[in-house]
Amino acid sequence: MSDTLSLFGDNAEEQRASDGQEIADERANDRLGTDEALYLELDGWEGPLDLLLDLARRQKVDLRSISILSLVDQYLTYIDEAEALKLELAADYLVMAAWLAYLKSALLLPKDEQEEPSAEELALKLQLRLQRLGAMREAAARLMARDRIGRDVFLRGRPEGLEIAHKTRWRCDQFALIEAYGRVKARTAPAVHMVRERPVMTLDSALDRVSAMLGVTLDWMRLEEFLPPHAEPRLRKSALASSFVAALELARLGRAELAQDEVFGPLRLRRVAR
Amino acid sequence: MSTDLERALEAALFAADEPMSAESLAGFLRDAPLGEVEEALRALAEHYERRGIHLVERAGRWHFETAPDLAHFLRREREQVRKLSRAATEVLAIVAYHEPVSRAEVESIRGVQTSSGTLDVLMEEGWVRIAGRREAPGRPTIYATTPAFLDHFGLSSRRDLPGLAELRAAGLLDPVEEAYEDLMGEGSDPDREDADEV
Amino acid sequence: MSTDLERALEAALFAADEPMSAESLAGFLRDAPLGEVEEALRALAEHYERRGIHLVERAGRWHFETAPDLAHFLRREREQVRKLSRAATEVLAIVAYHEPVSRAEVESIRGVQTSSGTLDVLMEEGWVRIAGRREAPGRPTIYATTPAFLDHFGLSSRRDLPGLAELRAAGLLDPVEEAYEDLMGEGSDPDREDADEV
Repeated sequence: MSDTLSLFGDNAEEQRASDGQEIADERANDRLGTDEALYLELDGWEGPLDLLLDLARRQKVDLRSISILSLVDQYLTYIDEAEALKLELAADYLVMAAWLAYLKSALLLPKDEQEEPSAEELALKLQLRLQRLGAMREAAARLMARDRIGRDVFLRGRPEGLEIAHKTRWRCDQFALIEAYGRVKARTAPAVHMVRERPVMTLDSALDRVSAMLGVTLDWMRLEEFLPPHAEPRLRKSALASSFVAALELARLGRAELAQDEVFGPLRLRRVAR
Repeated sequence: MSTDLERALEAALFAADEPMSAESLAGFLRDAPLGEVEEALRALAEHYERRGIHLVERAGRWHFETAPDLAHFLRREREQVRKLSRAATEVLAIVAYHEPVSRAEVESIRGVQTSSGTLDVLMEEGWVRIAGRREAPGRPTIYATTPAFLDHFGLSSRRDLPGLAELRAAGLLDPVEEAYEDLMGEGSDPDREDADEV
Repeated sequence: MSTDLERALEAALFAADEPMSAESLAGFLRDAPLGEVEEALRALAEHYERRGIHLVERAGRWHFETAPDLAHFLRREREQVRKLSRAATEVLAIVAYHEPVSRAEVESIRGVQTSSGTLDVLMEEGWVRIAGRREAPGRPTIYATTPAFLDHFGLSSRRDLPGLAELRAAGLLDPVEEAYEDLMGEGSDPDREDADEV
């Protein structure tokens, strides 16, 4: 960007329009000032095509009318001299050099001895590539020379911003309301525990029953044989539990013996003879 | 037609991130004469007087701002409908059935702590209002429903709310577990019956 | 004399912290008719044309910015633009003029491998985005520019890219192979005669 713009100048537009080309040219001039500079700026090139493009620009003619042959010579000379200076060249520069050397020899050969693709085709394609890269380089310079936000034009320093207030509307219907109340009442109602009346045999009655039945015989009897024979299942379970405890109690009092031959085997019971 | 100086001031004030005095503006503009800067500022302010942006001077420093009468344009409300949360619905129901109630009473009925945001939401929506203070220790704020509440829920008065007997008949007072079992089909689980009986 | 709509648009665009489309402006202004909003925007842009602030349209979105000819004294204090490397500049241009374009295509134009950082920088800056994949072998990712790119470089649309029409007419945006076929096919191109001269 040129610094010559006057504060209130009217010709700013025109000046800027030509900046793109100027920048491209300036850079080419900087780069190509002397041969010496060429070598020292080896790192400045983005690969062999970039170097070729700069060499082509040195011919100071339209990219469409450059001489490929002299371009090849310049490139090869440049590579030779760089090697003489013992500068390390990236492999792709050497590959390009080899390819250009081949191209040069092909271009010098009589046409009928050439293979496909012809040297002319290769040369033309190289030229087309250089034109395309040149076009993009120029386009980039013109793009960068435009009025850029933050450099040439500025946005508002501190915008308030547009406010979007989010308002929430709540949705709820009558049933949901009533249901919620029911839920609360149900959740917090005092808990009343009702114990259902169940057919049970108490420990006392089991104790009476087991000791009475033990008096009848001296033989071992299975615990189940002490249970009321036709009891419904729930009473039977209760009776089993009570009778078991009764049997333990009688054993503790020394009035009965308990025996079980194996784990979970039948529990047998008999009176202790006195 | 604006002068070059006016244009420059306009741009400088626009891009500035804080109000600027005439002095600092003059310094910015290649040391333009202060008198001219001040004159240009006044001309600019006049130009913007009837526009959507105003150039104003406050405490000797100038800045652009949007015209005060347009403030409402710069704010857009975006409405969003959402389902009332379970907690808020319960609180609303309790207020409706027990009003006027204090927050502590709502909590004791719900059996759960109630965030203050919940009552705010209900008040913002216009369904619940503050109905004064209870003449009791601590003078707690008490809440009641509003006419808008009755409207929204299609009730002509609070007496339209179903009573406890009706709730019970509708199965709405059944303890949660039982209601669950009802849903799952009663007595269809014989294993469970047996399991109870050892 | 500006209309109420113009005043409102002026204020909204002034306060907005990002460029706004005519549609979103219309939505903001209580759903003003889009046609009227667009007309008012054009009238406003014209009003500001000779002032220190310009109203510009970029990629269908409008914003105020300072007049470009006032750049140099505003720039004094605020160089906000990150300097792009030469490689990044070129890659950006290639993406802009050829979009959508794959990395391999960028590399074939530049004749060098593009380090992944280069595209990253451009994407981080918000100027380049991934625009999907090409339906071709390997389904390569393709890149394109963003509205923020047009914004930054003051382009209303891609058609405003400097020299785009000329480059297209000269075939300089066509791939080398295609251009070569064209040249061979016609054979009547005088440029080619020059080109062949070695």
